Amino acid sequence: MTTQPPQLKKKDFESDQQVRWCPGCGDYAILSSVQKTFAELGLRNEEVAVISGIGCAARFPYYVNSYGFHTIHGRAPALATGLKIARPDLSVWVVGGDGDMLSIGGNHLLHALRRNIDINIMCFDNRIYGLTKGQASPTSEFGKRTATTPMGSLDRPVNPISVALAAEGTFVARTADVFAPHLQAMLTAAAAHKGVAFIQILQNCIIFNDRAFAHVTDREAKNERVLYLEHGAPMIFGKEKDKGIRLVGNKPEVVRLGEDGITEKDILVHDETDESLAYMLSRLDPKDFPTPLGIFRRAGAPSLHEGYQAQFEQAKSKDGEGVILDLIHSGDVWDVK
Amino acid sequence: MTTQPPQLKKKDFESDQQVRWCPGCGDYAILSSVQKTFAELGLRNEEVAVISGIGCAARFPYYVNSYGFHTIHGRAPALATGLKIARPDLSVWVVGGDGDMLSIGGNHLLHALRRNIDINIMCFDNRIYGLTKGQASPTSEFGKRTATTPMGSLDRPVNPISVALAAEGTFVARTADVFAPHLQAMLTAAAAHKGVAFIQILQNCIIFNDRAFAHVTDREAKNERVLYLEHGAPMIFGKEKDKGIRLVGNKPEVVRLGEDGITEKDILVHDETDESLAYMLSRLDPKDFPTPLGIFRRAGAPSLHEGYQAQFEQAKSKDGEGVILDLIHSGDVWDVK
Amino acid sequence: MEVGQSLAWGEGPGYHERPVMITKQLESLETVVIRFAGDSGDGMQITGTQFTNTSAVLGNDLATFPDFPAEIRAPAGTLPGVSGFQVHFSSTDIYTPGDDPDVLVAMNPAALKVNLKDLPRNGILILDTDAFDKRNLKKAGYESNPLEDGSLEGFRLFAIPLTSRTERALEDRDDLSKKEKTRCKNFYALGMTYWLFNRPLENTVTFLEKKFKKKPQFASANITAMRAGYAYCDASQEFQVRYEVAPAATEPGTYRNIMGNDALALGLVAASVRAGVPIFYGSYPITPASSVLHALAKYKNFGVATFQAEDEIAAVTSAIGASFGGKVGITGSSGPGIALKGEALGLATMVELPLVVINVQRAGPSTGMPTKTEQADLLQAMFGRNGEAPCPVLAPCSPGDCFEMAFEAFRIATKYMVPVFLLSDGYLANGAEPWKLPESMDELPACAVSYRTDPEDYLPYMRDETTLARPWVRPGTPGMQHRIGGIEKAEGTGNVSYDAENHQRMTDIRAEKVARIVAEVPDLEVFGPESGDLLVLGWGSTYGAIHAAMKIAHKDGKSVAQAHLRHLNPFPKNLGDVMKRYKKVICAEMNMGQLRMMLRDRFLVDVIGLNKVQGMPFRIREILTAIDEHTS
Amino acid sequence: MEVGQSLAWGEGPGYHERPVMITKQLESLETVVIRFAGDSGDGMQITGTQFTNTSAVLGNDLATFPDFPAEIRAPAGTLPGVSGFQVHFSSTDIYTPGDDPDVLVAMNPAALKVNLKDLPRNGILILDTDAFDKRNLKKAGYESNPLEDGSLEGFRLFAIPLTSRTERALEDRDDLSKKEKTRCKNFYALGMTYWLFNRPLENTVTFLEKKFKKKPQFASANITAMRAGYAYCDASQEFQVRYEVAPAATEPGTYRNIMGNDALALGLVAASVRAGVPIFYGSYPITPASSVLHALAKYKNFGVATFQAEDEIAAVTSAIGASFGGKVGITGSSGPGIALKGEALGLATMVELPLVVINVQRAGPSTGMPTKTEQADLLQAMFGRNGEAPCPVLAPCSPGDCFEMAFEAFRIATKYMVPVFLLSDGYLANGAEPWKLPESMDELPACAVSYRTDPEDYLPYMRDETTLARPWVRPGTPGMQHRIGGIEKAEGTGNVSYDAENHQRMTDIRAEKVARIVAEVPDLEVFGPESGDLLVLGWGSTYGAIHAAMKIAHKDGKSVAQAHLRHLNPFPKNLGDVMKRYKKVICAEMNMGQLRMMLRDRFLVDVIGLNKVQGMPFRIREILTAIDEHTS
Ligand SMILES: Cc1ncc(C[n+]2csc(CCOP(=O)(O)OP(=O)(O)O)c2C)c(N)n1
Ligand SMILES: Cc1ncc(C[n+]2csc(CCOP(=O)(O)OP(=O)(O)O)c2C)c(N)n1
Ligand code: SF4
Ligand code: SF4
Ligand SMILES: [Mg+2]
Ligand SMILES: [Mg+2]
Repeated sequence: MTTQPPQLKKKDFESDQQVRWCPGCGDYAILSSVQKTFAELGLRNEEVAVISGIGCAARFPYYVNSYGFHTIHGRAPALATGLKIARPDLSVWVVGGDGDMLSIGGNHLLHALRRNIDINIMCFDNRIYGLTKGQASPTSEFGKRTATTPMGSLDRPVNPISVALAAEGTFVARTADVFAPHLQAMLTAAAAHKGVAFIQILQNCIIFNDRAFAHVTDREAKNERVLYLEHGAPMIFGKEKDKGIRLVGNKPEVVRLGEDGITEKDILVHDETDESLAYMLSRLDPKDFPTPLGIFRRAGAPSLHEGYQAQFEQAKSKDGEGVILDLIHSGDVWDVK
Repeated sequence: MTTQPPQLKKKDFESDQQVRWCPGCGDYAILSSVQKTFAELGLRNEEVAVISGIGCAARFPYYVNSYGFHTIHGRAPALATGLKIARPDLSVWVVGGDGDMLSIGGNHLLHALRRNIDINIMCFDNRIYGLTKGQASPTSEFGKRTATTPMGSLDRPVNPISVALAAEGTFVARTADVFAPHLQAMLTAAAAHKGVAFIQILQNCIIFNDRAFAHVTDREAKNERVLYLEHGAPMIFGKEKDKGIRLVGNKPEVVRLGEDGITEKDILVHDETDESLAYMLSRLDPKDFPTPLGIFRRAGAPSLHEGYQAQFEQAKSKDGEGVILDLIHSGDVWDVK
Repeated sequence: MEVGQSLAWGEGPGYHERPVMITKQLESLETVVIRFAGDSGDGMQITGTQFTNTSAVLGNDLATFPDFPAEIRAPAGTLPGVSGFQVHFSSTDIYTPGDDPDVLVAMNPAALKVNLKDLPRNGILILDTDAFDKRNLKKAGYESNPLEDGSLEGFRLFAIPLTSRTERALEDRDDLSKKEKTRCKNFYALGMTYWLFNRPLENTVTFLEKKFKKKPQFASANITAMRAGYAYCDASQEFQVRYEVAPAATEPGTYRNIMGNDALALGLVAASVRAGVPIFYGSYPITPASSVLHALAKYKNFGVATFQAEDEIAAVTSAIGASFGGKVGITGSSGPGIALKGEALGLATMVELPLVVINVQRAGPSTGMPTKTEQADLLQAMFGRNGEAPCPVLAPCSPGDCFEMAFEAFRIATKYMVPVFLLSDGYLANGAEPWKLPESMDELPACAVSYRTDPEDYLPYMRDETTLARPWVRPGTPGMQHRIGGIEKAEGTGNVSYDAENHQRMTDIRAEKVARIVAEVPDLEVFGPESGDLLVLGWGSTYGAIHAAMKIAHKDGKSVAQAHLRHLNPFPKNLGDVMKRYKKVICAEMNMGQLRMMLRDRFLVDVIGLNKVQGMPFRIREILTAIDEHTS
Repeated sequence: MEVGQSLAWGEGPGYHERPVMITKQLESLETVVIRFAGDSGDGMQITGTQFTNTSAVLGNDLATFPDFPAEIRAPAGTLPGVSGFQVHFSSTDIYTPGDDPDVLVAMNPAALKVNLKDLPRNGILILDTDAFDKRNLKKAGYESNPLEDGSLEGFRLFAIPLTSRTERALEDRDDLSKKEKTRCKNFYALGMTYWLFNRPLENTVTFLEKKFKKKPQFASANITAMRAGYAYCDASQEFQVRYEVAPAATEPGTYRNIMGNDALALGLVAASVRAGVPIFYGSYPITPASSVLHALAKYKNFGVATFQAEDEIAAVTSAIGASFGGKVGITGSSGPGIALKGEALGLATMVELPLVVINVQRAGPSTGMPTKTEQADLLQAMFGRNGEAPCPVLAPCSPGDCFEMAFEAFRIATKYMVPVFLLSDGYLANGAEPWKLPESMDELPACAVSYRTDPEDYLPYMRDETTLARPWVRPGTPGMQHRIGGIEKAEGTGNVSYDAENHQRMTDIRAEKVARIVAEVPDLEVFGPESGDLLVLGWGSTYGAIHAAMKIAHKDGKSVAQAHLRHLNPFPKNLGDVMKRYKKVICAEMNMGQLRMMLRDRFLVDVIGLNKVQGMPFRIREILTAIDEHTS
């Protein structure tokens, strides 16, 4: 990232294409945060590649002034992996919906994560299929009535954070469309992370699943029912910072600071490197617990494209830069005169 | 399962097809345990359906005297899901290798698990592609040299148990090819479980990855480096039952009973219903910890085919058994005389 | 019928001249095309459907064509946000939604911009002047206001402040917000068109009362708006002419206006009931196939199991699993999703289980234009698999025919133990036509399914002498355990076989099994002279346009006939003979010549292509131009 | 050459009569086919390869055909466990591994059972009598011992206790276990064949020393066994005749015996070096394509990135991603895996990026017979995608030609910005032939790739006037940001477009771009008379069999010519003309008539099919029979 040219502004990352989401769609807010973050990261338009699958969310690349690829349903992480291996110098961002990434594309997500390829994956989770007009998605609630489940969905939802953790994700975070500063903080952290970053972005689909995340984003909920994770900090939440998470044995519970002699010292401290803790946090049931936002896990691991570079260099230093005629002439050759 | 006809024997579950694995392959032992278990479960040949993908492991159905389907690479869980929805009365068993189920088929596995369809999935994990002659699989170790990774694999392996848990698996277990009684116990428990069962079976590929699980199955290892999980029992292991797992905060550590005043009471007790505990157990690094075998998680949840049956009945009781002419004649109809 | 009596085909010398609008007072018309266009949020689909249903009950023949944006809610007022619905209604048989509208209702400048090019001079144009403000004009890309710059001259313009009139009609309704009031403007417009074409309001009144059962204030508001629109025309000086379109002389019976995907779903259920075997529909949502899944999901009291799979591969393999279990597995998608199923369809071919594969085609390649129609997946259906894997291919030719062909696909799949392709398209899927309903089960073809239960002499790959089908054995049947799979099977036993001759034999058998279906394929019928200058061949949804063109050409005395294929593999056995009876053969398809390729290969006839990939059905005049060119 | 001088074609009146073995002392032969057969564990592939390499160095022309079981280690001694390797070596040009062996080495009863039917009466048969015990006989399904029941009469039988002789030769080797000793028996057998055909041992000695560098005891054991086998023949009374096959009069140059997949991998790397653009190979293992991945994985010092993807879809999409990034994305698989790539290939067509798609075909449909060859994926390559998505299709015709055609695929893909299909097959993949190596880079075609970097007047879908290719712009290039995708693109800008006419235009352009490649496709050459009774057309790996048959037919004075297509889309421009010059045209393919269909459609010529799906290449005599039937 060169710093000589003047730093770009958010509007420099706006493309000339008209944005075509439904009025009120959460995608607008995310777009704006992403554009702002790209500018603040000091990225140049040309070094950014935004790769998406298919869905409302996946229209994203058209609206960003960068290189972009609106691929096919579910395959963006795989395509982006090829791109990043080929072009380690690019800043690669992947966008897709919950259907795109967790239904048809679940496997590519899993493998992109385990490979720790240095791409940033944003999953816009609206718990519904938007573009195809309101079918159940893999994150839709059990029993939900949709176009395809008129008597209620029989599928139990997947938890994107749990799955990303189990897939060996080295950076796994959650945020929400309307929490611009938090969202931008997550994007910035993802960009800084060496290796794959997965961000679940809770996103409102105003048409087919309005208020799916009201329990997080409503004014009251935002203050009282969200747990902002911070590495090294105790898990305290609530507008008055009066509630916290405590471990009893290996089980979490919500406690009130000040009650029963509970003080900050009793409160569980977040550790981004503890994968089992991260998993436990991903399982907190919003009925009984606040919803954690922030970085569940962040850990170092060799990243895939670096491995490629290292092997290229090693091979070249061992066998020398390849000479094709020599290669062709290797093995059991003989001469006919 | 009718009990009138005489109970079948193991050999009744042997088909007339010649078994064609390499001599010494771990698949033989698994086959034998499965056949024995089927007999002991009192299953009839005709009520069993064995569904497989492609790979050495996936040749399994040919050798079992039951209904069988050797499908295509990676798709067995999806095909079995359709079969079980269509035929809840069958006992459906799915077989595949680590490549089949975690590489190309990872997504179908994920979705079969989250749907809790009542099928029993056996993943023969030999950490290699056997049938295609020795390429890296998703469970192959980082740095492993194989036909496709001559300088060492750059992919970080997935942990099948972690993934199965995160995919909401309601029965998740691990066993090994050569531990016949344990293997049979797992199969029996899987059969009894209402909902999806996932069993990772450590399996030796003598040709392309011999002794991949020596750290579990060797005589010494088997005694000292395996933790047999039992619900409600403390996690004690070792031939002398002198070692155990203790939690410090939320972190596990290996301790010696009797040393530093440690008694059985300090030892972590296994709880099959605790999903975070199960996850933590799945993460134990064999370098520092024993390898857990047994049931990591077992929990109740509505199973998919029961949901279907319930909705069929509900629809029929609400709208009456469907009458096709009435359905055709419903809506805005008009008569032309 | 007299072509001259219609608005669209009035008075002019022929199809290729734009017809002139009749301005004098005229009460009776034979056929009218009306297009409702507005913003996606303006409710044009519902307005069009209401007009359609009312006309249907009146006894008109009908065809409709909805055309909506790919976006759920494209930004209001923009060109991509325009949604349209065209209704063709008539007192005689019609076959298409009409080439161009006689009447255009445009609710905003964008709708005008997108649609005006199709309205013939002298056509009726109804506009909402309230929507022609600066902002909307700019969004639609108008430099000047068409209401003022004279560009609408020559049209029969009714420029009316629809929005404010609607608001006025509802001004005493305190229970509604301003926004809720203005949202009724589509029903105001509908009321106007009801007056214009002398339609009763009752049907829509009943519909609104039912739809808004839980919010009766919306029902009454829309009804009031509609009545106001009707009353306005009645009272206004502007509207001097009112048109009558008499009922069509339709075959007696009970009718229902039906869209292709709904008919398709019903056809599958009907076959399932007829055969006594429940269906399993494994699918993954995709435009324009999703509504088949939505429809089938409602038929749980018929034992229909619908499974929204994680992807198209799981959709088809789950269906194969269900077929293995003895249900009839069905899977449906559109082009890109079908591409994903290729490998599994090879498996279905190899294991010889019944399977129905529905492709509601859309414009390709790749994601293409998801909301636009095309017929370019025929060769994919024929060859989109590895190895020699022939499948029967069927194609319905109208929305109502989707019922019949879906039934047929089910029947062939179960009778021959084979995966069957059913090729519909976006135009059939969303287009609607009056469908004459079967009155009794006897009107439906026989469709008997039997499972083998006798272990005596049983072999998994033994064959029925006539059909070459292998026996269908349900797991659970004692003594008949067997194993199938995608590796080549030994004849008879079905064991794995790498034997050279066996592979050849099994390949031949699989081909022969499909070929034998020809015995049941009805001979191809021609519409028009038994021999002559020109044969126009088509398949699928082009039927209507070709048929309508044919009628006009026959009137013009052309020596041309139509033959339409509903069975694409195998072809009807007389196809070759039929083709030989004409000097020239044209194959009209919404692709670049796929059926044409199959015909040329098979019959070595120099079939001429009439091809179009524009996301839209043929216009009648395009067919007529081609007929003209190739006949004397 | 004299056909009569060969063992296989000796003395008899023609190809259809089985040749008679020459029993008298004979020193010189023109051409010999030897087949090594044994259990999978017996090392037959290595034995065959050694014989091949030694013969290559001697200067014989060569062709080989390995035939191994699908199982990794099928149970020892069983029929499915038999592994075979056939070498055809000659003092004149040869084109196939030979129809049938002149010499069969069978290491156990199963190998005898599987292969004996191919050995002509009077053929040389070498057996290991030690392996003919009761257990092995039973496993092979022999009721009686063929060594005793007279069923081997008529063959030139050498029944030798190979195992015990090998053991005896190594009896003083205390550093080896008994099992390790007996495992050397294949080299004992090799030694015998070396004596029989008068080959030097040095080559294999060097090979063994290199192979077992880390375990020299195995090297020396095998060498000892080989020498013992050689010496035994030399000494034994049984062996009276020894044959000479002189070097072929080959074009001067440096040669290497190469298998198709290795040549293919080298061709890709060579093109990459020539173009100065590294390749990215995204693939998922599958027989018989895996070895391309294995080979390329070794070329990291050429900057070749190989990516073992999680499945075939990720393989192709990752390759598309790499192409977007400015590398040349390549993906390879076999039929079932190619079926999975269809959707993504539509995407590649739409975004117009270079991509090479390799299909090493195997017998289908579905899983089919993974280790057997076939050519039945041609129409899948042409049409296995939704919508109109034409791609160029190339096919190499021999193992060495895989190099050239892989290079050509790379060149066309980058020059025209288009996905290109390269259709190899299992026979080419594993078969080997001496390949004359290029001596300098100038012998390779030019292959220049340039990225556009000038933002002036740049549009993502602007086009080169000649090729119609759009410019390739690497992300990272300032001022040229653009967005591509699978939705139809507006001409020029590449923006999303649902416009009717635009879709037609873009569809036409994509087709035209592929059609224009014809300008670079060399005219089809015929081997044989310029016109006449019969033309035999083929493509891909059938070349050798057709060519060999042609030579015989020409000798027989037949009016027949061969033309072989390496470009299947677009066809060479003179193809139609060539076909017209012959009274009849036969199309020989290892499928049920796929190229034939394309030819009939395109040229309306009644092309006759010579088709075979038996997992095996054509035999020369099958082609000859057909020629006979269709010529006078
Ligand atoms: C292969 C394929 N299958 C299905 C579709 C249809 N399709 C488009 S988007 C989509 C799902 C959209 O849901 P999601 O990914 O959650 O995105 P959202 O629209 O909610 O942002 C589907 C099923 C497709 N385009 N391609
Ligand atoms: C679509 C497809 N891709 C690839 C293959 C080739 N293939 C067969 S089995 C296999 C992997 C085998 O590994 P695993 O699943 O671990 O089973 P194992 O042989 O080790 O038991 C592969 C890649 C195939 N048959 N089909
Ligand atoms: S349908 Fe939902 S997700 Fe899609 S654009 Fe509209 S509001 Fe957003
Ligand atoms: S290759 Fe490995 S997994 Fe396959 S049969 Fe042989 S030993 Fe077993
Ligand atoms: Mg969504
Ligand atoms: Mg494996």
